Amino acid sequence: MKKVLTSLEEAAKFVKDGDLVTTGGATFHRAPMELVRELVRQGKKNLNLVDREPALDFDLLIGAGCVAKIRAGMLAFEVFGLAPNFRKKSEAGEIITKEGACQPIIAGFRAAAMGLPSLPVKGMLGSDLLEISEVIGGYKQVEDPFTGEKMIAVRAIEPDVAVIHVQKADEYGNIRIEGPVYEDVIKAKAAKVVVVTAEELIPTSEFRKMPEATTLPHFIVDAVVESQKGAYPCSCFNYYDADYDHIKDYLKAAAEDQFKEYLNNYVYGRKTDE
Amino acid sequence: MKKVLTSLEEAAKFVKDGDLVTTGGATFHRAPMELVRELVRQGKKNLNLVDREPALDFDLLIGAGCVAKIRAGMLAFEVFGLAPNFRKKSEAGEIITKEGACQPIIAGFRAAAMGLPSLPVKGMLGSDLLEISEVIGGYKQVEDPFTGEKMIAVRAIEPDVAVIHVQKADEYGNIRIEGPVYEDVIKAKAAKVVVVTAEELIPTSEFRKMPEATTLPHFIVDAVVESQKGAYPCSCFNYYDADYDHIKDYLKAAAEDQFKEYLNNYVYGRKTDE
Amino acid sequence: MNDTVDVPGLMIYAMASEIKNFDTVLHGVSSPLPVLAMSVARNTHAPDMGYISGAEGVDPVVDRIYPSSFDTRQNRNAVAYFGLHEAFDLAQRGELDVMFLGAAQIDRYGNTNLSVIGDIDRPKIQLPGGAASAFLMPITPKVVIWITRHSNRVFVDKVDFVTGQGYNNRSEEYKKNEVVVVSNLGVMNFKNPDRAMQIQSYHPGHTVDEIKEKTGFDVRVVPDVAETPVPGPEVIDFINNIDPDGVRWTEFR
Amino acid sequence: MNDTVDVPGLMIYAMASEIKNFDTVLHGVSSPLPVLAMSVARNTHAPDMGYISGAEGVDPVVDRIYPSSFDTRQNRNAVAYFGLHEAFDLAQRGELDVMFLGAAQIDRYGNTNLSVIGDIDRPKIQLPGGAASAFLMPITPKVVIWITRHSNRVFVDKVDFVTGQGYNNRSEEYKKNEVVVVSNLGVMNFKNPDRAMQIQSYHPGHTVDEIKEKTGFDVRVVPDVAETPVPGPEVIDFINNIDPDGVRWTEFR
Repeated sequence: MKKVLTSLEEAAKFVKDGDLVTTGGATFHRAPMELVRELVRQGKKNLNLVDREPALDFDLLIGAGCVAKIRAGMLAFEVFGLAPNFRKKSEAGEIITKEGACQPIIAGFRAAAMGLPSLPVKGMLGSDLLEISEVIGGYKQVEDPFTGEKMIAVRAIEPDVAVIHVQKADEYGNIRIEGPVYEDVIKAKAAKVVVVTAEELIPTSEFRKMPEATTLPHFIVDAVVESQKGAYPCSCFNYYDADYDHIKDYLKAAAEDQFKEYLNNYVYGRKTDE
Repeated sequence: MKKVLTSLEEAAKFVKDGDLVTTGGATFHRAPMELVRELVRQGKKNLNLVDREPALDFDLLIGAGCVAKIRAGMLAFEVFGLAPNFRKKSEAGEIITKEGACQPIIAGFRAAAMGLPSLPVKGMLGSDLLEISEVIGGYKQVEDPFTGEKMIAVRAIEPDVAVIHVQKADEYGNIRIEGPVYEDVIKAKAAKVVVVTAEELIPTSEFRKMPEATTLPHFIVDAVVESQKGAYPCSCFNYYDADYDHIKDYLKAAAEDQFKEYLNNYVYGRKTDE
Repeated sequence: MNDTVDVPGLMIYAMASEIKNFDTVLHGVSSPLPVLAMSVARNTHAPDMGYISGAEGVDPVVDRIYPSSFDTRQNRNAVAYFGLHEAFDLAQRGELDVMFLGAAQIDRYGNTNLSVIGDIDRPKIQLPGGAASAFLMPITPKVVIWITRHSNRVFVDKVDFVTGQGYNNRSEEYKKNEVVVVSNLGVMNFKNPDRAMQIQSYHPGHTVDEIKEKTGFDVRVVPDVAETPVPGPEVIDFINNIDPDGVRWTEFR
Repeated sequence: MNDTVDVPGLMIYAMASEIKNFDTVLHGVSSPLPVLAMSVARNTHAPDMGYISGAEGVDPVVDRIYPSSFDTRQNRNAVAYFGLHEAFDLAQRGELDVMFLGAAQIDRYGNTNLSVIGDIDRPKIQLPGGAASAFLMPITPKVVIWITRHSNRVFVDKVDFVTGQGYNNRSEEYKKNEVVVVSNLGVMNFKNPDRAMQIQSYHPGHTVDEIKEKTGFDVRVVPDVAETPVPGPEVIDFINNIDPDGVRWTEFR
């Protein structure tokens, strides 16, 4: 079944207000930025975001007022410091922050990917993160049925939509990720709907030439759209590096109360640094 | 650390009498046959074998008297029918057969690979396989701590040794499997010791040229030895196909009480069909 | 009986008919008939199906089958690899639509035995084992059981051992999932409130009475029972082309 | 103080010294010092270590570091990719030997806070989050905490929030695992029966008294406390070569 769409507009419509959404990539690498910008342009509301270590993608959605809740292992801008909109809105109580930890978030995605209601993880015991489990949701102390070992069961995290940017896709939804994969395969399998933006659409015959390079087969994917520089200013391995100068400009705009101008320039106005 | 060995003899010594052993591949494909033959030559005893769908490798070890117990989802010779030595010794009560099912065996390996004491699976309920759990070991009915869903927890299966035949390896234990991987990655991560036989030893520089093709990094692997045609008469993708005629000869030898002759010819005598 | 259509051809066509377009379908080990049925389906009414080979290739061009259903030559031109553990995850998510399973014995509620004839602790006949049956039987939306030797030693009143769970051994949730049995004599389903086996169609050259006689329990008959549809010559040609060695006949010997 | 060795160089060398040859080591996000420490170790005393980059490359040739510790250019010439979920599985199996973690606050038992200053429900300062801390702190054989601003606002009597578990918040089993703190003033460990923080060494140009003064609790001192070993010029050259932009200084500003 052909799943290729002709526009980002269509692709972004798979995300509904209030949805639980996760994004591919990690920090400044292979985040689906162009689709994130389209979500902002479409004025999505009350999104519930979850990821292991997001950065710009989540902070932009938060800054643009699209987000109600966030759950992440860490949300920061690497050595550049705290995520500005996340920090601002979290401290102002305008978004609900449910801090997780990387492994439970991965385990929650994995449980959903495996079709299990939950999955236990080690570690975690003794952290105050467990004491705020009413806020976090989805943690319970359990004992292994065989060994009695105390562990934390993490409830499955099944996103309504996973949005993933990849290097190559065909019109049926077969996709190829080059370089690090992060949790993208797990997220795609966990999510109800998988929306893929791709640097390049390539013929299916190219997939048939090297099936070992295929990251996900078509039956996992729901929609595909071409999006050149779709991760910009994040990196896309084999295509372009992260634009750290742009990221610094973003931080400056957020710090100097010029975030609306940033949005006008780079999101609504679709200006690029190129 | 260089992990390359100069002989199969050394590699086979990683397997001790009484060990819980699993082998890579599935049915007639990429089974580590040459190392299996070496285990027979070294007269291993009381091995405890576990795998999802083994075939010739397990049946040969059983026929040669190396095996005390076996746990498999299915042990047969594809369209050629039942596994002759397995059937004979099982019906004679000379080996203990602990029939599992593919998914619980995979789940047991996965639990060990993930460092978890057990992992739940769906299905299974209502099968008599659960009623022989005293024999099988390692099943317990559990309820999910969040949803209450009844599932079967499978105890982790941590083999003492996983023996895996691959296409390419370097002297440090980086390995590349071409084509289907089966549960080989899971088994290797689950096992205490991983012994790899490889069609070819290639320089590490070749791995560095295409890290995306590396199946397992060196820190998972304990020993590597070159073994050309190491899967024969099973197939090794990109190198050779299964020799179904040889497999039929094996069946004939077992059926006509000429199995000792087969062992003399093809195992002790190292005769090949080539 | 149509001269040009042999029993494997009839069974393969009936099995292929159970696949709908867009279904995601898996076959397992020792499965020449399922491999051929999946290939027929994909080349006829289900071009958009997700074809997951037991040999791990996705949507391969199967131009030849071999004595092993895991033969990697059956992965030729696959678009991807997809491991069995990944396919099983799909099944646990309810997203594996159709699976083909075998049986050495089957009863009126669809319980299957692939484990032992006689006692499990000291088997009279050690069977090969159930493979995926105990896992996939209850949870898969549609399971197609193929049986090449329909007799009252196979279709029994009570299986010696329940490997795969029939409807009387399932939770309510899983009773809604479908089981279809395709034998060398006809096609049986369980689409009635009791979830008891009933004859849906008899193959050309066979009759309802013959099937009843060769079934070791009181098998029901659907009111509109009919002859099993016969594949056209193009389907038979297709099968002959990819199985010139007659691997599909092995299970009938 | 040795003129040629700056504080990042000292810290990197001290962190590298915590890695033994054959160790399997992982770094996470926002980790220029750990990336440099791992590279130093591999190029000096630990050539056989398993180097798992947060960017997923195994044993890459790190010829340059970047503002993001996940920058894929840091995977150059890797022998393999190894995902974080795979590295975490290793950790659950007890086979990840060393991990580097940060902290905004730390107390005498090694509890770390990366979550909030103030109240969790209405934070005064929303911190970035603990990432892998709560998971890896207890179960990893050795955790190295690096802190670039040693003061009594960071080394506190009681952390506002326990993100990573100190010894008083661990089961007996995990109390045997080691925590080492490398700050801009010295190196601290917990190798005493109480598992309480003690000064192991002070960096050149600093003193035990200074560290005590800048620590918000009664930090102990090991009897054989000494000056932190200083790296040779070849180590400093190595660091300068792969960090010409001075990314390592970012955390000190």
